Amino acid sequence: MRELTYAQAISEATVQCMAADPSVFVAGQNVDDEKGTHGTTREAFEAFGPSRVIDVPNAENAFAGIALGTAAAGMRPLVVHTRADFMLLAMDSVINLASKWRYVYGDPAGVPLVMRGVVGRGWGQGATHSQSLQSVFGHFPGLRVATPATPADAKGLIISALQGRDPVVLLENRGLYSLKGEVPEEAVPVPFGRGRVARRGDDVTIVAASLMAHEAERAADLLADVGVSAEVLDPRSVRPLDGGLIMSSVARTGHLVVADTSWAPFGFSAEVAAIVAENVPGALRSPVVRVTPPDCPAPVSFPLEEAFHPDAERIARACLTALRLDASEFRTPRPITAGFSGPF
Amino acid sequence: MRELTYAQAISEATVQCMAADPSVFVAGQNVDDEKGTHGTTREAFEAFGPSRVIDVPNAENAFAGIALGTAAAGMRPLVVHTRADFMLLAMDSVINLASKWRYVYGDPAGVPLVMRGVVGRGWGQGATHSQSLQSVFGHFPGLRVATPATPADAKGLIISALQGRDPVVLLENRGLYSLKGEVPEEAVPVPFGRGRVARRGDDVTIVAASLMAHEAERAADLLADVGVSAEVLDPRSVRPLDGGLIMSSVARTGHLVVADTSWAPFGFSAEVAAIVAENVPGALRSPVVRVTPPDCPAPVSFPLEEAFHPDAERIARACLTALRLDASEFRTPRPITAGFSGPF
Amino acid sequence: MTPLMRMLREMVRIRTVETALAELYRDKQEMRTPTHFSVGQEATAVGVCSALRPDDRVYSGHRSHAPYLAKGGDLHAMVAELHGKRTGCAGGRGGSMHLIDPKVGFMAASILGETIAVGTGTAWASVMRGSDEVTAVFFGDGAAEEGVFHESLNFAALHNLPVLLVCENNGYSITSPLTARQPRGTTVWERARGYGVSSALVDGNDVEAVHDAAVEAVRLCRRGRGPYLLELTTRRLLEHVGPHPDRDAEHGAETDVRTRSCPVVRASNALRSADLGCESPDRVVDRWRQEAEQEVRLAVEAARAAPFPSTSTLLDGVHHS
Amino acid sequence: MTPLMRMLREMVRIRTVETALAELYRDKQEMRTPTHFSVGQEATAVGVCSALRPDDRVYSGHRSHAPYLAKGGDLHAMVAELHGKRTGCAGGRGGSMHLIDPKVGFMAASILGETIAVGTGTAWASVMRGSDEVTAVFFGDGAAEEGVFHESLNFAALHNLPVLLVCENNGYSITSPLTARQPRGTTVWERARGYGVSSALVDGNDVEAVHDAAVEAVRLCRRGRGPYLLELTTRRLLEHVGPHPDRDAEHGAETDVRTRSCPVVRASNALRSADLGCESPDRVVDRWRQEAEQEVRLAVEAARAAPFPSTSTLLDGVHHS
Ligand SMILES: Cc1ncc(C[n+]2csc(CCOP(=O)(O)OP(=O)(O)O)c2C)c(N)n1
Ligand SMILES: Cc1ncc(C[n+]2csc(CCOP(=O)(O)OP(=O)(O)O)c2C)c(N)n1
Ligand SMILES: [Mg+2]
Ligand SMILES: [Mg+2]
Repeated sequence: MRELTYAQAISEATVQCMAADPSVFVAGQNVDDEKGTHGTTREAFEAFGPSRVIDVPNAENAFAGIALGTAAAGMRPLVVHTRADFMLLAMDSVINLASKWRYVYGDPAGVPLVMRGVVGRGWGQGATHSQSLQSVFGHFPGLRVATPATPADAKGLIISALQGRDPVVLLENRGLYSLKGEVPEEAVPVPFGRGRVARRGDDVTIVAASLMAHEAERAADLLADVGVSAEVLDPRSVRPLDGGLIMSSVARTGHLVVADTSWAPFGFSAEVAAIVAENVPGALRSPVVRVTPPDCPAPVSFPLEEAFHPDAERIARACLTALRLDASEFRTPRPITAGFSGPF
Repeated sequence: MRELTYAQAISEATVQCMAADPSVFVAGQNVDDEKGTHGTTREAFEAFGPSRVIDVPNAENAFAGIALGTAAAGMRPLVVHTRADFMLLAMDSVINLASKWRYVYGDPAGVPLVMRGVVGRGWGQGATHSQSLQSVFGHFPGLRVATPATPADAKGLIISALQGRDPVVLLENRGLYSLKGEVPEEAVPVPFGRGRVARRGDDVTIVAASLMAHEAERAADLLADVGVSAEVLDPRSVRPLDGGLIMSSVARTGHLVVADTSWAPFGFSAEVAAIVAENVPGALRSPVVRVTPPDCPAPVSFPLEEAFHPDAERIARACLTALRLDASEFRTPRPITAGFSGPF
Repeated sequence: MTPLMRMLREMVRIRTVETALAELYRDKQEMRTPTHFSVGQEATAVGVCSALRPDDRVYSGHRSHAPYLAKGGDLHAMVAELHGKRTGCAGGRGGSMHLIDPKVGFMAASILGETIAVGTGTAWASVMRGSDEVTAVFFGDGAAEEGVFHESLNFAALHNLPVLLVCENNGYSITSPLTARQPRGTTVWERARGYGVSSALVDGNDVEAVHDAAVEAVRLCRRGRGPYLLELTTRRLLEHVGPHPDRDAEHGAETDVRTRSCPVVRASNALRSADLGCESPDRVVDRWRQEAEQEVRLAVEAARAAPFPSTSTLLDGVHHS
Repeated sequence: MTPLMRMLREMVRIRTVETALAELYRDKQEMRTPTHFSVGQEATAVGVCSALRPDDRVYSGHRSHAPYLAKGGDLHAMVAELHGKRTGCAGGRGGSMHLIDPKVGFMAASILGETIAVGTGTAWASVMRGSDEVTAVFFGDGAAEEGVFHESLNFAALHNLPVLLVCENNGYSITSPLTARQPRGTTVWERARGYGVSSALVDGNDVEAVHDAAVEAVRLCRRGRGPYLLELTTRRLLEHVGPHPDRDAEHGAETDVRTRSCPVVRASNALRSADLGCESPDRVVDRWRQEAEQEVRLAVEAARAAPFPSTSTLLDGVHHS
């Protein structure tokens, strides 16, 4: 199969959905410019022009409601936020209206409002440009929340979103845009709620979404060097969350490490741990370990930023802790600088 | 000790803090009217007048920022939201600015912005007037998030908030306002992060915040009838959360039920389960049981609403499940209609 | 029937329905949903909706009954919704603040200002789809303080969207008077001008004036010269939420003013017996009232008799399956 | 020195500092923080801040260096902040978009519009505390589209708050021109009038005009007749974020216009040698530039030499202990 970058996969999914369905349109700040949201909206603009790839004013709250209104009237908006953090301005429309619409109004048509949010990463993005909001959106019934880790899933999950009838939040870590992978040419949806086994293994289960799935795979490489076989599970969507996949893996390995870019408290890592504690607590042969950012806002300063973001090494060490193995002679991996390098 | 209602306790705390510190002021929609936010702001208005108890326009987002600005300039705003749901309009100011201020700006003075949010309950409040947002606010470092269950704690936690230097979210379930309890006359702060043993017991640990602490106590009564001794823990604040108290109780009882008014996924119940799975998983002799609203928005229709809200009976049955005891001859308790009765 | 007669009849109908519901709401306590009546404000809904086509859309905020009925929303489905019944327009799940009737293009939401954006969106969709449908959005003076009002107005004006923004200015946000919330000497309609939006201030208790202004506004919107903002001054006669007479009015000794300005009284006075053939206006209005009483009685009976939704459906319909 | 001379010197200083930083930002890649330079927009910051007292407060958005420096913010602390160093004004944690200097009452935030509300709040606090301090808030034409602008303006006008809202209209929001975002024929300053707020449109590249307008606006605010909104038209010469020349300008063949309207060039031309004694304007400006070059060189050296914050402090200061 041919390879695409994550950004190209998003772009291709968008173009294919727009070609197949004239009600799909793209809207967001600067989506029509040359950079085209990290190259994800440029092709669509070239193919369909400014009437279907639409630059919008800075008005996140109203625009979520406006897009919702178009969806209520039969359109399929794909709204792009250049930072997921800006979606905090749109919480009312998204949580109080979009997520509840279908249920509260008993409206079987629903409102297929699809929102992409870019999670900033690296180059001092700082506290307000790098937040991963999967745990917040994941809390609310009525939403679908996806965190694609691979180009194929980025494509397939956008297709599911744009073919479905539910409001969807897609969170894309900016560190992933240049990542390459095989992507089917056709528009094949990836269903929500079905996780992916990124790596098979027997000794410990690592659950990790989005960028963390890759760090977990690198951790699995490091662990392989010391004879530990780690299984890496990528949930692909956090709402619905594929609990079955997690439980059956943990039932086999007996050890669970969860790695996530959102904070531990009330976070994705809490939910995964809870699912296990609730269903197969007896399977756990060691405490669950959560590998998450420390409990502080993201700092800008380079060494602090590096210390802030969880990475392969921390995940691998967490696995060794879970397995009660000695981490002292464990080699420290070369740090990868995620995706982007400056200047801005 | 003399008894006060929950509403009176809030009122007293407010008046005492305003008397002690001229920089404290109260602001919110209709705080100055006769009803005075369920009787919690009326005394303050009478004592200090409209210059310190201030009605504001409908502008939740800006007003959070405006209040923050006054805090940055040495004032101590106590902002009242008649429904916590409306705070979703203020998420940008609260999450992107208030919670991060002290850390991101390295500003030791911080911004003591205190926000009260009323959680609606009963009489068909519905999907957008009854959300408990502790799990959302609890996710973000930099905030204090309190969920007082008793009049004494309502008073003490507000005092802590208004004497401290951190942004604080206080969530008050409307079902609690008429509840009576002993309250110290003096202004004694209740610290954040220290849970309360609402009921001692040996067989099972129930962790429950706010209104659920009372349902849990009622559940403990029901359980006592069938010979089960339940321990009820009320965390009082969910950020910081008193993990130690929970762990030592579960270490003793071996069984954990978490009851909460917020949804299970990525919720308070997930975090409590995760803390145990992370620290003392061996202590669990049965799976954790989460008693939460079902995974749907809150419906208005009376029977659906009753089925939606978790109550004593569901908590008690969950405990029996955890203990693998037969629930068949368990008596169904008389439903209490929480607090409010109509018409509006 | 003259347009005025049709509008008066609709106002009488809405007044009668709401008055009946308000009493039952208070006495029977079977409608367990916070309910905001439009008693005293009927002319805004009726005057505007009578200027719309059936395929036009209408949105409102929490004070939704009058626009719902004026747009042609199903009365039985509304009353059942207030009773939380399965036959309700939202299956009993939404209650008074979430009325919907897709057949007539109506929907209401509870959070201030939300539907200003949604209606702007449906108006945008009309343009995208090449249809000439117009969307009208009802909201209060209080909702106009929310940022979403500004953001939506800016967007609607930027794209010349066919959205008619109807600000029902009743002078209060719950118990808070306008003077506590908006700068003295300013108005919502003038603020709209700052976005290049055409606007007008109209006596919202004069149903003919409202209608005429709405006809012109809708005409402009339909021709691609929208948006348009109408500020309609009015008074509510009951309290903000619930069935009791408005206390602010009583305290403020405004009762007289309010009654005199009552849109139903005023439209009745405006009716000449000439229009009515041999009947006197009072008798005609009385007959309409009786018809509406009968209509609401049947709707209430049906709602009471209807089943509650089964708790087994509690989780149904959160997602598209 | 005349006021114009003082302002020109400050503009030359800011231009020199930012130009030097922009080059280092591009070449050295030691400042790892998204950075929005104000090159071309110096007159807004300098004209307004020169009308303020030291105890007045200034807020800005993401484009923060010029207002920070114009208000008297510590240059060394700023440069260290951009380098992420412990000696930075925010300890290296905030970066370019979160500059702060409490000693001179300055603070900046990264999310559009946030500080419009915060500044409105500090102005309110001044009133509450009976002080006559004024708060000025800098924000862009893009930020004026956010609902918080409307909500804050409404509140500031309602309470006559001493807040000076300074809209730096550079015609762009990142790459998006004003025409794609705001209704044609409308302006931010006229919109303010809808709230009863006094406002003025001023050529933001004419530092004297900005200064004079700001003096008047501040005078009114200080006397309790605020708020006031100044819309200042200007141009940025570098791209939105980062050190390269603005491509939209190049493509649009606007470069000439931009250079001719450059506020530093214009203020230099306005200087009469009379004001300068025997020196020629060029020589004077050159001397100021050299002084600033020296100043920034030292600041950069100090920033480079300064330690990074220790990772052991990663968790410090989230809460009040
Ligand atoms: C965002 C938000 N804030 C507050 C409320 C609570 N609330 C419900 S109705 C209302 C009054 C609104 O006044 P107005 O818009 O003038 O409508 P009216 O009730 O006068 O018809 C308020 C404050 C709400 N529903 N949503
Ligand atoms: C709420 C929000 N939305 C989007 C952004 C991304 N963003 C940063 S700067 C900018 C452009 C703002 O334009 P303007 O306010 O005119 O300021 P300028 O950059 O032109 O000085 C945008 C869209 C943001 N920081 N905050
Ligand atoms: Mg009103
Ligand atoms: Mg700009």
